[in-house]
This record gives sequence, C-alpha cells and structure tokens, in this order.
Amino acid sequence: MAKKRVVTTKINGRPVEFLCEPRQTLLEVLRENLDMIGTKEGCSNGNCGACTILIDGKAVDSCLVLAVEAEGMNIETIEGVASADGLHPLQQAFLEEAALQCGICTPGLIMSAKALLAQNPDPTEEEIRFALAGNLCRCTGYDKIVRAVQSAAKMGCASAAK
Amino acid sequence: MPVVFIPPHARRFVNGQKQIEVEGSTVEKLLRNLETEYPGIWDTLCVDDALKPGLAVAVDGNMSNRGLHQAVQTESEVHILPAVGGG
Amino acid sequence: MKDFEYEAPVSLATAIEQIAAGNGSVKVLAGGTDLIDHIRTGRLTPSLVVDVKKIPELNVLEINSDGLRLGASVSCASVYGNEDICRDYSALSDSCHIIGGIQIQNRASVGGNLCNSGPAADSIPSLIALDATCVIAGPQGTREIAAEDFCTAPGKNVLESGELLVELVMPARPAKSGSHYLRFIPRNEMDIAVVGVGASVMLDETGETIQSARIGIGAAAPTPLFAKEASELLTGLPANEESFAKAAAAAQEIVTPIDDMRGTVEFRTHVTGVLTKRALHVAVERARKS
Amino acid sequence: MATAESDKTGLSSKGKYKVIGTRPIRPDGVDKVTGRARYGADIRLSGMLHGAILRSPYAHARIKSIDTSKAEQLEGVYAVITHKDFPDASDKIAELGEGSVNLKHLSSNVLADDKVLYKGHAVAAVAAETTHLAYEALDLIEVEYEPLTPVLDVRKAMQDDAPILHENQRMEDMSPDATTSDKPTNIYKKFFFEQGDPDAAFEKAHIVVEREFTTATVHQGYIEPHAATAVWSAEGKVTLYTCTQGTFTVRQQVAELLGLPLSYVKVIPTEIGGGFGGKIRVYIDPVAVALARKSGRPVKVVMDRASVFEATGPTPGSWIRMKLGVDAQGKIVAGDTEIAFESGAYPVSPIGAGCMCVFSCYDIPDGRIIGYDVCVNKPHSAAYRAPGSTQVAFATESVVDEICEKLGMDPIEFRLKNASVEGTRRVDGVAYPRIGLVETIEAIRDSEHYQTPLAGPNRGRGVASGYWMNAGLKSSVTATVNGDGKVSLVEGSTDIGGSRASIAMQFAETLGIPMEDVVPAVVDTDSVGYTDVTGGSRVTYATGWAAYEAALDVQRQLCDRAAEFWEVDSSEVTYDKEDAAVKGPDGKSFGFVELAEKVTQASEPVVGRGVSNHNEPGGAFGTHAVDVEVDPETGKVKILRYTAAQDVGTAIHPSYVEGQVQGGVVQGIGWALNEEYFYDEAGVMRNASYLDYRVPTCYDLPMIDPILVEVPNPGHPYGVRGVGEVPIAPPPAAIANAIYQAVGVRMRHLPMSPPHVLHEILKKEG
Repeated sequence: MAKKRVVTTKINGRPVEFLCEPRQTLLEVLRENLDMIGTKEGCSNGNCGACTILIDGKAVDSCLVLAVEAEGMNIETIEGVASADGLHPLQQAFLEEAALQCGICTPGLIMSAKALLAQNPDPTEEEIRFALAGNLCRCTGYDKIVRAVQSAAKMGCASAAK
Repeated sequence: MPVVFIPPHARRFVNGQKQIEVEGSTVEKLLRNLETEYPGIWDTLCVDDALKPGLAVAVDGNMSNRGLHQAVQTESEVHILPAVGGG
Repeated sequence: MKDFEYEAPVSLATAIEQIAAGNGSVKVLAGGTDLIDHIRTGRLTPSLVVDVKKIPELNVLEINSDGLRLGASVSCASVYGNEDICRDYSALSDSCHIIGGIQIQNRASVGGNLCNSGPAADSIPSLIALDATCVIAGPQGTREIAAEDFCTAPGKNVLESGELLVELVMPARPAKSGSHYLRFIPRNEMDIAVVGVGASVMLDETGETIQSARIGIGAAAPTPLFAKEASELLTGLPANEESFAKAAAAAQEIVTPIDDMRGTVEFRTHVTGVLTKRALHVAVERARKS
Repeated sequence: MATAESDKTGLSSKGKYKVIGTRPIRPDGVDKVTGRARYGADIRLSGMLHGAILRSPYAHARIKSIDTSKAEQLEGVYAVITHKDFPDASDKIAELGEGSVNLKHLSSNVLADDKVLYKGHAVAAVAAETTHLAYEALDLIEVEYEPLTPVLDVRKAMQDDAPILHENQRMEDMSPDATTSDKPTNIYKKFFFEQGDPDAAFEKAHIVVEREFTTATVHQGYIEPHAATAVWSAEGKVTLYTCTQGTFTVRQQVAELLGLPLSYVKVIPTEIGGGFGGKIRVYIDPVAVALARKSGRPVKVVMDRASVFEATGPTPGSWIRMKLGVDAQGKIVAGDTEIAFESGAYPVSPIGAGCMCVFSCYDIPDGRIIGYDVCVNKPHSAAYRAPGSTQVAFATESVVDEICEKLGMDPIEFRLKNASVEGTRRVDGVAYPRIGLVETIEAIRDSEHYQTPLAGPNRGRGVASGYWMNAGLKSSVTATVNGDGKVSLVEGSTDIGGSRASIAMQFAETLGIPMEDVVPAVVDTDSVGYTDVTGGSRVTYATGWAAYEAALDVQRQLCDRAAEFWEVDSSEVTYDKEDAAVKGPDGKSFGFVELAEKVTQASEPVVGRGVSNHNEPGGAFGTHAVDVEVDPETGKVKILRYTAAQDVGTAIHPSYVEGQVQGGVVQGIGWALNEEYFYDEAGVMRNASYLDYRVPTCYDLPMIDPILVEVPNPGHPYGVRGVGEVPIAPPPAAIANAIYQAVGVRMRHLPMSPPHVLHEILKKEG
C-alpha cells in the first residue's frame, strides 16, 4: 500500500494536520479521518455539489480533490460558517425563507453562496442561479434558495462574513 | 342497505351485476352475505380470511387499511380496488 | 479507490523523470476533475499520480504582443478571470466559463481538458479556432503540435509515454478579430456538449469582409475537428448570414456523429450547422467591436 | 406568491388559528444549516466495518456459480455474503402500509438468487476494514453467469415471444372475461375498470381523439444515497441506523427477510436526504445486518450514486393509449384507455394508482380503463411522488388539449365544464367527497399569469390538471409536559420536508401554546408507537392528527390534575386554548406553564398519547399554467413562467406547503424535459450519473409561483389535505401543451428533450 502522508492545512481558521493515503479524497478525509460530517457526499463525481467546500476562498467539490493536494491550503467547511456569536446571515436566511426541505444539499449550497457573496455582494437573480448551478437540490425547486441568497445579500452578508 | 360495487373480474359470479345491495355492518359481513347468494365471489376477493394481496377496500371513497374489518354504514358504498403505493 | 502513489514535483525535469519512470502507469493530475473520478470508478488504474500544479512552467499565464501563453495546469476560473483573455481570446474564456459548474471551473484546467481528449471537450474547439499550438515536453526534449492534431481518438492523444503537456500558445490577435465558443446542452449548465463550435474571424478594416476564419467543432466526431473547408471558404466573403450559412453547410459535411444519451445523429448534424452560424455571428460582432 | 382563499366554504384558515398558518422556523433547521444534522452516511461507530456490494454486469443472466473464497482470504475482510446467507423467503406478501411487497421477490432483489434481472442487481457483499478494501475484495469474487437476452421495453415484453423474466409467472386477469392461461408471461396483472357503456357513448360523440404516448423510466433523484449501519448483538438483536421514509417498514422488511422476531430489530432513523417514494423498500439494510451478523462487528453500507440509479427503484416507463370523446358542447361523453407500466425486474408497479388517476379530473360517465403491470429487465420500479399519476396525466391532459383545439374552446373553460366535483363518480367507481379541483382551475384563470397575454415568437402557454388520492394510515405520538411549561413531542414520522414543524404546530394550536414551546423528536422503533411511512402525503394529515389527539389527552390530564389541586370534580374544569389555561369554578385558573410546573413538582407526570388511523385524507388536485419558449433550431425548451394552483386543504406552515408545490413542479419539469434512463441494447444504463441523468439545476428555472387554494378537508380536525405529491403530475402535460402553442408540434413522448422536439419540428417542416 502507498505510504501515508502527513498533510498540514488550515481548516476553518485553525491549523490541522492529518495523515492520509494518496487515494483518499479530501471529502473522505474530512468525513472519515476528521469527523467533519457536515460536508455531504451525493455523487462523488462533481455533479451534485453536496460536498462543496472553499479552498483559498474558492468553491470546489471536495470529492474531486485528493487530500494530499491540500498541503498548505486554507479550507473552509460548513462547520466553520457559524460563529460563537450565532448563525451566518446565509444560514439565518435559509431558515427564515424555508430554503431547505430535506437539508442534505444545504451545506454545499451555503458554501457556494458564501463564495458568491464574498465576490459579488449584490448579485442579480441570474448571477445567483448561475453560481448555484453546480449544487443540485431535489426538494425545493430552488425558488426559496434563490430568495434566501437574495435576502442574505440584503442583510449585508459579505461584510458579516468577514 | 350498503352497496357493494363488484369488481369486473368478480362479476361473473353475480350474473354480471355491477353493484349489489347487501346487508352487513363490516366489509367482511357484506362479502360473506354475498357469498351465500353468489358462491365463488369470496374466494375471488379473499384468501385466508383477508382481502387478497394487492386489493384494498374503499368505503365511501376512502381507502381503508382495515380491510375486511372496515365498518360500513347503511348508506355506504363499498369498492374493492387495487392497493396503492405512495411516494 | 485503487491504491496509488502520489508525487508533486516542483520542477519540470523531475516531473518528466517521474512520468517516464512510471512506464505508462502514471497519470498526470492537474485539476483532477476527470482523473479522480476515473480512478474511483476503476476506468484508470495508475500506480503513480503526478501532480503538476506546483511546476512553474505549467502555471504560466502571459499575454503580450506575441500572443497568449497558457500553462497546462492553469484553472478555467483563472482564464475567465483574466480580462485580456476575455477580450482577445473570447472563445477560450467562453469555453472556460461553461466547463462544469463553478466548483469544477475553480479546479479544472484547459490543459487537462485537452489531455483528457474527450470528443466533447469544451476547450478544444476554441483552441482549434484560436490556432493554438501545444508545447509538449518529454525525455527526448520539447516538441510542438497544432491543437487540431492533438487528439487521435476518444480519450487518446499524441502524448507518448513519459511526455507531458506544458503549455498552449496562441498567436496574437490583430485588430478586427473576434471569437466565440458555444455549445448545445440540454440544460443550461453542468452538461457535456452535445455539439460545440468555436469560431474565430478576422475582418478587414471595414468590418464587412472576412479575411480569415477558423472553426473548431466538438462532439460531432471521434475527435474535435478543425472544419478546414468551412473555415477557408469564408475568406473574402462578406460577413453576413448568407456566408455563415455556407460555412455551416460545409461544417455539417465533415461531422460523423453518433447516437447516444446526449443526442442523435440527426440532432448533432443539424445542430452543428445551427451552432456554426451562431458562433460566426457572435465572433463577427465581437470582431467589429474590437 | 399568492394565497387564494376559498370563499365558498368560508372555512379558510386565515384568522381562525393562532399557530396554524404562521411561518415559524423549523425545529431541526439550525442543525441542518450548520452541518450538524446526522444523515445516513454520517453514522460512525467504534469497530465499524465498511460494506460494499458486487453488482451484475448483465441485465439478464443465470448465475451458475459464485466463488467468494479469494475475497474471504484478503487481509482486512471480515465477511462475505450471498443470497445463501438469507433464509428461504416465502412467497408471502408483506403490507408496507403504503404498498405491498412479495418477500421472495424482495429477498431476491436485495441479493440475487438464481438469476440477475437487471444490470446492477446485487449479487454478493463484503465487509472490510475500509471502503477501499471492501471494493478491492469485490474484484476477487468470481461469478459465472449464463447471459440471457434482456427485454427492456414494455410493449416488447408483452409480446408472445419475449424473453421471460420469471418462468413461473402467469397473468392475473382482472377483466370480466378473464381466462386463465398456463403460459409464462412478463405480464403480472391485467387491471380492468368500466363504467357505463363507453363503446356506445363513443358512437354518439361529436369529436373523438385517440393517441398513443410513451414515457421513459425516471428516478426520484434524492441527493442522499441510501446508507445503513447495522449492529448485531450476541443475543440476536439488531440495531439499524438508516435513512428511510419509514422505520417501522424497514423493521418489518428486515425482520421478515432475516427471519428475526420483529421486536428484536430496532431501527433508528437518521435524517433523510430526500426520498420521494424511493426510500420505503429496503435494498442495503438487510445486507448490512447480514454482514454484521457474520462479522460480529458493526457494518456500514453506503450506496454509490451509480448504484442508486441502476439498482434502486425508479418509477416506471410506460405506454399509454388514450381515447376521449366529447359532444358538440364540449362535454366529455366517453373515455377509453390502455396503460402499460414497466414494473421492472419484479412486480408490482404503481399501475393500480395510474388507473385510478387517469380520468380523475373529469366527469366521464362512460369509460373503460385497462392496465398492465409488466416485468422488464430494469430495476424493480418503486413509488415516486404521486406514483403513476404523472404518466397518465401526460396522456389525458394532452388529449384534452387537442380536443380543446378542435372544439375551439379555451382549455380553462373546457376544464370547468368537465371537472370532477363532489359526487362525481370516477371510472373505477369511487365517488368524490368535497374536493377543490374547480377552485384550482378558477385560481389559474384568475391569476395574474393567465390574465397576462404571452407575446413573442416561438412562445406558448399550456395548462394541465392533476390528482393524487393521498393516504391516511397509522401514526403515533406521545407528548410529555415538562416542568418549564414546554412539551417534548415524540413522533415516528421521519422528517423529509419540515414535518417536525407542521406536526408541532397542530399540537401547539390544540393547546394554544407557542410552537416554539413544543420540542419535537423523531425517534426509533422502540421509542414510539407504530407509525407508517413518510409518504402518500400523509404525515401532516395523519401524524398531525395523532399530535392533535395527544394534545387533547394532555388537556384532559391537566384538567384532572387541576381538579385535584382545586379539590373540585374534574367535570367542573375545562381547558381554554385561547388563553392556554385550565379553568375551574369561581374564576379559578392555571396558566399552562404554571400548571406544568406545579404538576411536575406535586403530581403524576402528564404524558399525552395520540394515535391515528383515519382514512379520509381528502384527495388533492392541482392546475398548472406554464409559459415556454422553444428554440426552433435546436428543440430546446425554456420555462419562462410557471404558476401552480393547488387545493391544499389547510396550509399549516405555508412556506413548506409552497415548498412542496415548487419542488414537485420542478421534478415534473425535469421529467418533462430531460430526465430518462438511457439503456443500450444490452440493457446497460448509459447515464447512471447526475452528469447525464439531468435533473434541473437552479440555472434552468424561473421562480415557481404557487397559489395555495384552501378548501379544508372535512375529514381532518384542521382541514389538512396531503399536499406533497400532486404537484408533480401536471407539469409534463402542461409543458407539452405549451410547446404545441409555441411551435405547433404535439409531443407524445417523455422526455421532451431537444432531440425529440427538434425531430418533430423537422418532420413538420418536411
């Protein structure tokens, strides 16, 4: 078996070191090695977005990243979105707008939306829909999700996110 | 008197009638009473003292999971329909 | 997932050594958006994966009067995040903007899209239209090949054992030039092209006559195609719908599509013509504005 | 968004209730937006092994031998199982509340017996230290197959010379002229319903339209793959963590398949990442249990996405012949239809429901319905949101649209003229109670959408209606009143779309307390009374009713306790829900919180209990309007605007009711436009991934506007009707009708994907 590697990263603002096999995806390591189960697995081939995390501020599908590649990267997951002071405006907006039904796609959608609002604090509906196209939701028909992102943007999500 | 709507495949036991008025306070009693007059209908609809698998009873338009034990009123309509699976 | 070793060399020479030593069971990892899935499903079973993202030569992104140099591992998001590329090499930024969703675009590279050599790869028709040259390094040194000659069959290309795509070089864009890539997909995002067409045009000073054109077509044959006749017949023709229709008809002549879950022969042949017209139309509009 | 209220009944929920009709934040919301909620694959236990399943590469083959010895010898492998590890299942039919299953078929579906009947059919399973190792072990299992010719199309499967899936299957004929045959067949059952004399009625019809329709196999597409984790104890008891629509249903299936006493199987529900009917039948749960039993360690089995597509229950592909006749005034006089559903590898499909839905929206005095349940070499079909209704609505509503065109009659006017109302007798014989179809048609007619003319080339507007009967069935809850005046509400309905909220709200309403003071918990099968599946649009209706009963029980107990404190007879004490207080003689009064505290300190605990098994769920109807634009050069259809009016009874939590409507509509749009199982001739599904099984993305859609029409269900204390299922039924027909308006082609096959639409356009253009 291939030698295990030690990988040093920052996850949700804190340094994290983990041991992994080269064949383990970052998704697998987050969930299995680090017990961070908030990042979900829906398809394992980059087509549903349930495993979306941010690497250096950019949204990626963690099922398509090898954990060994994460050396030196700055990783954000759903577990790091709320703070001790409370929920992030996006999380609050998802609750108030009823933007989730089963909730399995919610962590990934919140991560994608967070990346969008960090880059574009006042997106149009079209821009929101484009930015979230890589995140499948099968329950809601997306209507309330789009409204939640619009509402979070109005709450000044980008500044709150800092 | 309650009315039993006879499913098409059982009509040959009742001279082709589509519905029959029959006495009884439960679906089971209705069917037992039918059987005395029209032998063969019970075994067409029931097995081991229960409705056959895949069949369900509807009383006054409402599907019931009580099967033969479902109570009926004097004005009730009773249908024997395919059991339905939901999503 | 099958077991494999992983290396992330920081120099091109080391990478070539590692790839050559692997004797064919090495796979190169750039964005990984295709490779990792192929390994997971067992379609590929490399013994070694060489991550090339730390090699400086593969991260080049340079645009100047000589043209564009695009390192093989530069992500799609970096391509469309570059205003100069969006302006002068629009077909390429169009392609990069529609490969996968944003999560994919943040990882996937144009070089990887080319090396994966899928018939429907979105970047290849644009590379063909923009007359890109592929720079390949290997144990025997460096060689170059035109983008339209890179792919040889579905999933196959000219890379020999031990070779690595380093960068893509595209010539400078003169005034009155424009390009566009568009594809047909059933949804509006997240699909593989059913047909994709990249077109580049150069107009005369008046913007009314086509001086030269290049058309690349994807998903309509075992490899992406350079529509040579369709491109060349446009030379000297007025830049109007009638000319586009002639090119479209010529483009339809060379496609040899298949029936599959994405489209039928009838559909792909018809849509090749439709997209050729539409790609040329937008490319000409852009050329006039440039 | 708009909420139209029924002025006919005067029973609209608005203003009538304190809690019902408000939009509180759901109790499980914070866990779900912070990633803390635990779904099926999120279970981790100490010493846990990982399971993997070997699947058939063939669509139809006989298994000659299976050799697992090499896999067993691999370091790190703890158990390998095949069908032989299950006891012989009887041919018994198990009722699963919603639908039934033949246990022998179920057992053979979970792990193949002597034949594999579809590509991806499970053949063997392994438990190993890691998932990677388990998959490596699968490669070491040697299976010898004798490939057989597959049959993949319902019409071909019905032919005399078709390859036969089950040699011992004989058609059960429900028609009046039924004959028995001893010939093996893929047709499991022929259904037959007739009312009046349709043949004579067609003779007198002014216009008759008869068309054929086909629809492709589609999947529920829930984002969370199936996942189950089993723990086997030395005394023969099982604990199973699983994402399911029904814990009690899983308990029953696992117990039956493994020959265990029902009460020795404890099923703990995780959160569930979507189901839509696809997470009722078991697939991997018995495998996890058998692996745990054999290895002596906890075992987790998680399906991969390709297996979810290839080997769980999609909903049937279909062929439908639809014939309708109308008189000169546009009144339907006769209907005649034949419907064949692909049940997949095993019977049964939702064909029975399809037969009951096909003419459900119209008063058809003379009609005939023939249905066929047919086995083909595809995975065993399962329920999917209003199972069977979408396929048949596509056929009926398309022919209705064609008739409207021939009559020169507005489709809304036609529907109002022919719509089912209270007392209308369906062709299968059932007469309707109070229903709200007409109100939904009127709501669409009066909507801003329908009143706004649609301009522009290649654009069209379509209308369609749909029906689902909804279910009642059994539910249980218990409610413990705590010393702080809040209530712990224990329920057995797994929460897929906000039902913790809708149940807690009905409980809170009944006691007049704030919804936030009710703390719901969805618990395991040992901790709550029997509860049927979260399906059939029944949870808010039935579990809500149980919660209502539990709240009444709490009221009674509080009154008794207060009577003791006051030393009066309990008949002198009443519960006032307006004030959330118990009131006695001489102005005596205890507020709910006050009494809760007092009771906890100085009396017996107050534990309310409620059960329900009511069967008047009130069928639900919806009418939809859609505007589309078609690219005439590519056949691509863009949804410009969508409005869905639905009779929702009483909207307990309007946001989640709207969400059900919007979600159902979008699934219907996916079914209409792009979703399909694409098979090659060998029976291999070529698109078993979200890449090419194209569920709609956010970028494909406009906002979906729901109109909630509230015609309270007289069969429920708060007027609840099921709402979740019916919205999926109208979209394909509405879109087909809109496409016709846009570009003049009638689409009679689903999906109406660009190659199909373009083909029709090119054909029309010659």
